[in-house]
Amino acid sequence: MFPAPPTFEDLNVWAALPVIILSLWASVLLVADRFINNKFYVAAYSLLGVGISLVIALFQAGDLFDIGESGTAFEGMFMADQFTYVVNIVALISAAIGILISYEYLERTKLDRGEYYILLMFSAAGAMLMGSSNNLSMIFISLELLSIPLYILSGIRRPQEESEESAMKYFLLGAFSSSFLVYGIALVFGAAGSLDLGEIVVVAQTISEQEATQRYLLLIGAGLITVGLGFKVAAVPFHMWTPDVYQGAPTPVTAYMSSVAKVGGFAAFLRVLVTGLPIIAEGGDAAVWVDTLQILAALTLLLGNLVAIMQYDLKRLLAYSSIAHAGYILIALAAGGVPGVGDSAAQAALVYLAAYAFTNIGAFAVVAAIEKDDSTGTTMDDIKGLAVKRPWLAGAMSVFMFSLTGIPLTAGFIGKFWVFRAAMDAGLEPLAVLGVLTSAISAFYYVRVVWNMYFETGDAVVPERQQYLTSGLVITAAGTLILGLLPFILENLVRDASLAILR
Amino acid sequence: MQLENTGVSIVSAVLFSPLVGVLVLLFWPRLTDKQVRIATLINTLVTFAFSLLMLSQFDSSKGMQMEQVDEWIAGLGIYYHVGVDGISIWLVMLTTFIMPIAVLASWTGIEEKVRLFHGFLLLLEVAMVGVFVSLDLFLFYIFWEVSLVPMYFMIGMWGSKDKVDFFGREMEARIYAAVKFFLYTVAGSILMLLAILYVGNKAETFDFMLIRDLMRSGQLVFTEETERLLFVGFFIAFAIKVPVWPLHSWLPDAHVQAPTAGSIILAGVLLKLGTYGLVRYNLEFFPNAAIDFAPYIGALAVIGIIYGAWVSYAQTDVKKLVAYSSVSHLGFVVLGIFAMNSAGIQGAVLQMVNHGVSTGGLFLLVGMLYERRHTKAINAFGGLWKIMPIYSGFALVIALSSMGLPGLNGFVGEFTILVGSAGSDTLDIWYTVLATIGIILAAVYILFMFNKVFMGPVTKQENQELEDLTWGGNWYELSALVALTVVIFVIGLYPKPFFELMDGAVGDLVAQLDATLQVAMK
Amino acid sequence: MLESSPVAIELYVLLSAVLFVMGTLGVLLRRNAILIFMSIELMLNSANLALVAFARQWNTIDGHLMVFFVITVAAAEVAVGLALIVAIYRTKKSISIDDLHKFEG
Amino acid sequence: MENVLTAVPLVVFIPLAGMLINLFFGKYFGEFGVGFIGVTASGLAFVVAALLWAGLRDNNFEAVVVNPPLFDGWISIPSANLEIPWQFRVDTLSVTMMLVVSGVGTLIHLYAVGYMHGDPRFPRFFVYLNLFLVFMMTLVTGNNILMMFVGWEGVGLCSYLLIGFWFDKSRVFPDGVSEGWKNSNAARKAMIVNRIGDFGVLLAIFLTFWTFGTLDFYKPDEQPIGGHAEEAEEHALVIASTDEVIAEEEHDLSNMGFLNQAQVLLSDGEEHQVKFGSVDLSLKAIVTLITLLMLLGAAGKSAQIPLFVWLPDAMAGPTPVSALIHAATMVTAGVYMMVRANVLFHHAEVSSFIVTVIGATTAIMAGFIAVGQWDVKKVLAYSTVSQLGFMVAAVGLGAYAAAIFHLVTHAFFKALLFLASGSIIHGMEHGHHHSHDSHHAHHEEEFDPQDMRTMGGLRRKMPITYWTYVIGTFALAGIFPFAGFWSKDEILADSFRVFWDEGELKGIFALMLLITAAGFTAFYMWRQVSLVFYGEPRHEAGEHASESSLLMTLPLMILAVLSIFGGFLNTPSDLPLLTDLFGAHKFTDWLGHSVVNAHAGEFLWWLALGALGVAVFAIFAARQLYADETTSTVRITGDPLARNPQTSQAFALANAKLLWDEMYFKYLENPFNVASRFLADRVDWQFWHDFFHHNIVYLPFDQGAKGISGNVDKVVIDKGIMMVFARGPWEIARRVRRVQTGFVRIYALTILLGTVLVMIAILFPDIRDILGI
Repeated sequence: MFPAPPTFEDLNVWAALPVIILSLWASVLLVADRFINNKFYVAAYSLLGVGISLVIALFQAGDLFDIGESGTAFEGMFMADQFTYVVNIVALISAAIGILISYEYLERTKLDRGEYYILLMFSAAGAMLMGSSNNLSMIFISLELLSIPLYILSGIRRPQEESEESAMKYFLLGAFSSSFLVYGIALVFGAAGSLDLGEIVVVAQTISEQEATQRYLLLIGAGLITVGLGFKVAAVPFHMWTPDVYQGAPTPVTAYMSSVAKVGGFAAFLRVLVTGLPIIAEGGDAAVWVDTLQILAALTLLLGNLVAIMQYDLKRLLAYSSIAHAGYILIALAAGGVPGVGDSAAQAALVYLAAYAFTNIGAFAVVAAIEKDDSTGTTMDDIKGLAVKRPWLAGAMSVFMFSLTGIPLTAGFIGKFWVFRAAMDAGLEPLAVLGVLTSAISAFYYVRVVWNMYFETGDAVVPERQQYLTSGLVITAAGTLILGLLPFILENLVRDASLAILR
Repeated sequence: MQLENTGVSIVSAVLFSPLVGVLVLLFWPRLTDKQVRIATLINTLVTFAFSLLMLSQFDSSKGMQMEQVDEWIAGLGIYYHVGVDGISIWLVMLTTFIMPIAVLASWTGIEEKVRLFHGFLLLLEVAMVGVFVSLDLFLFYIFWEVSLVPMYFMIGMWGSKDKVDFFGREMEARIYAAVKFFLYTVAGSILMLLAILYVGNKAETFDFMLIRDLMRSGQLVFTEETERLLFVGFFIAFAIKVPVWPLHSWLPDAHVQAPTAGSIILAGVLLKLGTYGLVRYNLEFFPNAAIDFAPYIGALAVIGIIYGAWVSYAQTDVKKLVAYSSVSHLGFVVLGIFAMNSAGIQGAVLQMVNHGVSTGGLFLLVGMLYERRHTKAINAFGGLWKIMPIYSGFALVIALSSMGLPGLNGFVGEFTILVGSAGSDTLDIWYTVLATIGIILAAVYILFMFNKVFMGPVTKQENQELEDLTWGGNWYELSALVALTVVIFVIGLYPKPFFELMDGAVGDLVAQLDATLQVAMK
Repeated sequence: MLESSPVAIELYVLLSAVLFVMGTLGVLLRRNAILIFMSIELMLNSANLALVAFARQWNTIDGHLMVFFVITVAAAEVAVGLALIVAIYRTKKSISIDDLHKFEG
Repeated sequence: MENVLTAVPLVVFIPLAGMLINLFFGKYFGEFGVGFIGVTASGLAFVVAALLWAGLRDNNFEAVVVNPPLFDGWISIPSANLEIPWQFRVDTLSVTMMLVVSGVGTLIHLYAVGYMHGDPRFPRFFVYLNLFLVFMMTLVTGNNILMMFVGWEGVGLCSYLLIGFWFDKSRVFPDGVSEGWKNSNAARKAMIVNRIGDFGVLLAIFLTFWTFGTLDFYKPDEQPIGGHAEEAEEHALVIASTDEVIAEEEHDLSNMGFLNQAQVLLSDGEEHQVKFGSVDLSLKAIVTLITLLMLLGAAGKSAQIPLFVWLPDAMAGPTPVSALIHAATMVTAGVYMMVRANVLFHHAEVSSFIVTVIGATTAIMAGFIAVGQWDVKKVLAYSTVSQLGFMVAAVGLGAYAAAIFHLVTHAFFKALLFLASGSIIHGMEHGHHHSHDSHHAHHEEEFDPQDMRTMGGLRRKMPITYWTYVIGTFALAGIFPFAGFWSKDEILADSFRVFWDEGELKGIFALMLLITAAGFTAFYMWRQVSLVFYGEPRHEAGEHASESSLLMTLPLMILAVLSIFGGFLNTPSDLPLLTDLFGAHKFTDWLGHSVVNAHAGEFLWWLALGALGVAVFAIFAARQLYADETTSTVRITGDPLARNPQTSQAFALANAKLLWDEMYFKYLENPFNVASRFLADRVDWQFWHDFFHHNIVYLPFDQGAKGISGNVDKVVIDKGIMMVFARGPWEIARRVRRVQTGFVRIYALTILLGTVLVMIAILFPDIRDILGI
């Protein structure tokens, strides 16, 4: 009844090497942490582990490892293609920068515990796995692997009320939404009889109008999965947790979370919807969920950008901004349901995610740099006159703000360009127009940040320069500019990323 | 379609030579303010020298030339593609010429954060030259947007110290102006981004030359409706930048609040990005829509000519007066462009240069006065000619050039534009008649300003001690004015080479437009 | 009669749906964090029920496997959740989620 | 001799060199050096002009077009067929103008050296004067209408600069305006009014270009068609016949200047249709339009109704300027232009009629106003306007040669009169200073050296000035045999001819008005002579006045000689003795080589005698009214005309200049200013800038954002702009929150609602069609 035990070659372990190394490294460190008193070394070892993993991921992405034609591992559970590699790279870079910007912050707020880094690594592994899942059960497990450490990290600053509260909210709502996801998975399983995306897609594409029950199961399942993943990526109307959690969590955690949760969430989103569930609508040739996602994208764009305008706290502002940016990636996702556009949409989403990861972590890192030890000092007033006190910090922040606005020569522009292009390709012009309009609106609040830093004078005290955080900032700022100046780097990277079944 | 990579072109040297200065200013450990100024001046002069070299190599018998192509984002058909033709070369020359003047204009005016300011100046130069030389829509858009950022900072950080009453709340006027400038221009350019994306997707490349070939060969055709929408997408972005009446509301704020160098560059070059775009993209890509819209845009231009002149006459602030005069002058340029014949377009291109020189000069003059007197109110002056004869002499020449006195540069441009519009197939003769009234009005407001400031007896005690220009005392001001004046005379008396160089490019464009027009008229 | 005829798959799914809705309502109506958490467990288990039922229908082990994972993950969540509840109780002396409203806007 | 003719650019470049030298080095030279350079530059230009005259004669009077060195073109757009070169034209008309400009100019330069003595900006004055010569020469030598326009505007600029030369005078007039501002505003007024005229010239240029495809008067290698040097010798009226001759020949229009094209096309008797752009008119209509627009330009430059108002104000400039620019040369540019375009005017009957009416009306109106003036220069200014009206009317009557002839003689005697009046003013000022020095405290009142009421009795103090002034007066009044007699008579004779021979109404209209104007001329001139020179001095200044230096009186004497004999340039035929002595129609024949429609008028002895009678009568009337005893009391009692109840109203009207300025202010300037302020403050700023862009664009955006975000951050609200409006949504949000009990559950509820939304969207894709989105 069971086939012969698989060989190493069958398992194709090499393809999953980065995530395996990362998880193992984290597990070892979990134990070793007990014996390391100076938590600096835990941070350093974590960074090393992430670094090793990243190097391997880069080699894989550059086609330097021969990993076989099929590109699957672990008997089809694990998808090892260019998409996976790019997600790996982005997640790992986020993790590395997350570690860099955390150390001093944790130190000065008396939070320097070893498990912080370990949890961070585990959640990165979760995000990586989400990008490579080829099976709904994998999606669920990796999602939880991503989320649970993040719940803990948000509350790591106990007994501070804000931190605890944000962790609690995040946890309860996260669990609530994963139950939607699980139920959706169950229904899809009920309709397709398999959890493997490759088998689901066959059903999804061949299902006819007559098989009403199955069809409805599939549709409702897809809808519930959308809800579950929509929560993770903070799509409106599943976004309510975002501002509270982002504001309450320690800033480096927010920085890391804002990036890695989106990377993982959208990677899974793309895998599930574009690869697994391109259900064709009646009488059309695009997937049914295109319209649904269009609605979500439109809501997300509008709400995120409009509400962000009125924010006074920078963390909260960036939280709404991250909601808004989810909207732009949702545009790409929606475009992914249109035949022939799936691949370019996925590429656009990847480019956007990469650009966003650098920019957003950088922006939060600046906030972390100016935050005081009692976790105040992150308001608009506190950055007034920053250009005089800390010119380089202000300069970096301006770069991030311009990138988030989508001004050319920054990564943000490249991401938006790709996304709008995909939308145009897919015939979603109204959505592209909305995206462009809302990015003009976004200029309002991003520019206000720059304005406060450069044009206003303020007397807020800014913490001392922090060495590792600065290096993290340099990397993110450089990344933002380099990706903006030399977009072909990204283009080369994502060119072979291919997900689409609809051609 | 693919383009072959080429070697490095002199155009790239012009484009990126200010970047050297940016890097130096960023990373050189210790520089005094004076060294910063000198380094920037040298850098801009070197750039100007490069552009002169480029001019000397220009072959008026060829169209687009000195092109450089490098593959950039191959998957999307995006290239690093730069080059110049008879239209863009003059605007590049204008930019590289205005920049040293802007540096000289801020020689003593800028005393805070000198290094940053000059860094922004040089960055702005890269962006502006980039807009003129880029032959790829993607590249163009990048430079277009980048040009915003330094100007935003220049206005916001080094702008005037005025306060405005902003609906009950006191506010720094420069900040309001900076933000307004930024938002208006961004709002315009996003529509253009959509249009660019659409065209690029349709053509499967973003390269200007390839798209142009596709369109001319009929391989890329838009429906009437689409073409109009795309035209509007591009037009609004450009119109805000120009600014075409009634989108000019940001201009008085930005001009008045900007530091002198900022005003010079804004008036001198930045506004031309819009008019250049109209010629390069709107006319080239969407001739049918352009013909359809020409009467309406021409009407806006004419209204702008008269309205701008009329409104500037009532101003009490010298700088605001000059700012509104730009609305009027740029109205002529737009009128010339949408006359859609050779005379109109060549006049428009030359007038872009002229306006850059003369209005840039006026802002320079106002800036000098402001530095000496710390006011821009017209009433604060009077009789300066007696106190500062040399300064006033230059002011006279530049004011007359702005007024369009024959023999000076402004006239050549305005005349050619009006000749074009008078015989235009797209614009009625009445447009020309009304626009010519604008020439009368130009005399009215310019002479009003000149009389109030420079003539009459000296009544204010503060004005008695104002310092005139001398080589020993303020060589930087004098040399900037001399340079401007020389150009004013050269273009005014001998514009032939200017027209000669652009004749090929414009002739080519007009031939296309004429063909479209012939079809449209049938 | 009823006893001997096979139970239709629809009934399992119906039951699981009812349970899922009840869990959802629990989350919406209860204030006590632990009870909310229990409601979430109910939702997860309703999904488990559906999974098992479908696995049986399709005669594959995928569904069963998934159930195991769901149970495991739920356990992990319980660990984290309880820890958080305890921590909150220590600072606030309350586990009513309506007391969590430090943020606004 | 052709190589002499190629020297024509020198007439521009020599004054230019003089101007540049004085501009850059004038401050090192001192008055003598500056004056020397200025006068020399002008004098050399005259020499060149004289050489050109000789050269042209040797060249059989054939026009030559010369390209300047260095500038091988100006505006040149091959793809638009727009080719406008810098080219100098030497023909009889341009050489005439050059001679007048540089000849009179040199004398005035010389005079100015004396007049401007001691002025702190002495060098600059000569810079401006030389610059004026540069532009005036460009105007008259340009071979295309645009180059003429360069000079046209350039002289306007110099006029502006020179009127406002004393912009800094701080003397305050009784109406509270300082003299400096008056001068500056007069300068501005001149420039702006001229610009209104330029509007016409520019439009005429555009029409010309699109109609004829070129702006060249004539191409370099062609001669005017219809030039009838031979016919002119027969003193016959041959215009009608030349048309037929022209029509018979074959012409290549594409290689012709626009004047020849017009000549050919308009003479062939066929209808030609002109089509360009949106214009579709007959050639006749276009030519009428062009000429009317030219008339508008000429009205500006040559001070005709309705644009003459700047010229009286322009007297604010130093007197040599008034003489050179505002009497002898610049103001005649309009007449020059119309004569240059005589081909067009000749074929545009409607325009010619309007030109005649405008010219004649201007002549009489200005003559009337001059009667009521007190300012010695204002009288002369209105006199100039009046005489320019004569010239313009002559153009309208087709008497182009007569117009230019009058232009030349007028240049002589009007320059003379102005310079003499300058001498008077100089003398008065000198006397004022003299008396001022002796008694200090007495002179609180401001002294106006130009007010004729303060003069009187200067005949003995300034004999040379007196005698030259009287000569000038006779010349202007048209007393035989002074210059004005001949030139004015030719115009009058022509108007009669037009009426009698051609039966045109404009002829008799012009004749009536012009004769009356001539009467006015004689009257106000003698009134002036009486007030200034006769009687007793009415002011201490007059008592202390003394004759000006030789530097100033020498030009007066030379000009007086020219005013006496200038008329013999164009002696009519068939006169006893004079014709034998001076030849017949010399000037008309000479001019006929370039002005194709020039023709010699008949000498009507009865008309000449009549006009002379009118002039003499007017002089005697003035002599009677302003007798010595009256003159001596005029300062206290006012003008005799004002005292006489029959004429007092007319005098008041003349004194008030017929209220032209006031009307312009009320109906044009003031509305313009008010509208301007309204546009700028209300429309552009308050409505468009503040209201629209703030309230309509910015605030709703702001409010919308606030409404969505529900509870706006307190800090922002407190600082915020629209507290009141933002409170509303905030309160609602708070109330909503009070009903709900907890946030987390709201969040969960939202998620549930979102799920429902997603379900609806995914299960019922048709819903979009139903909702219509």
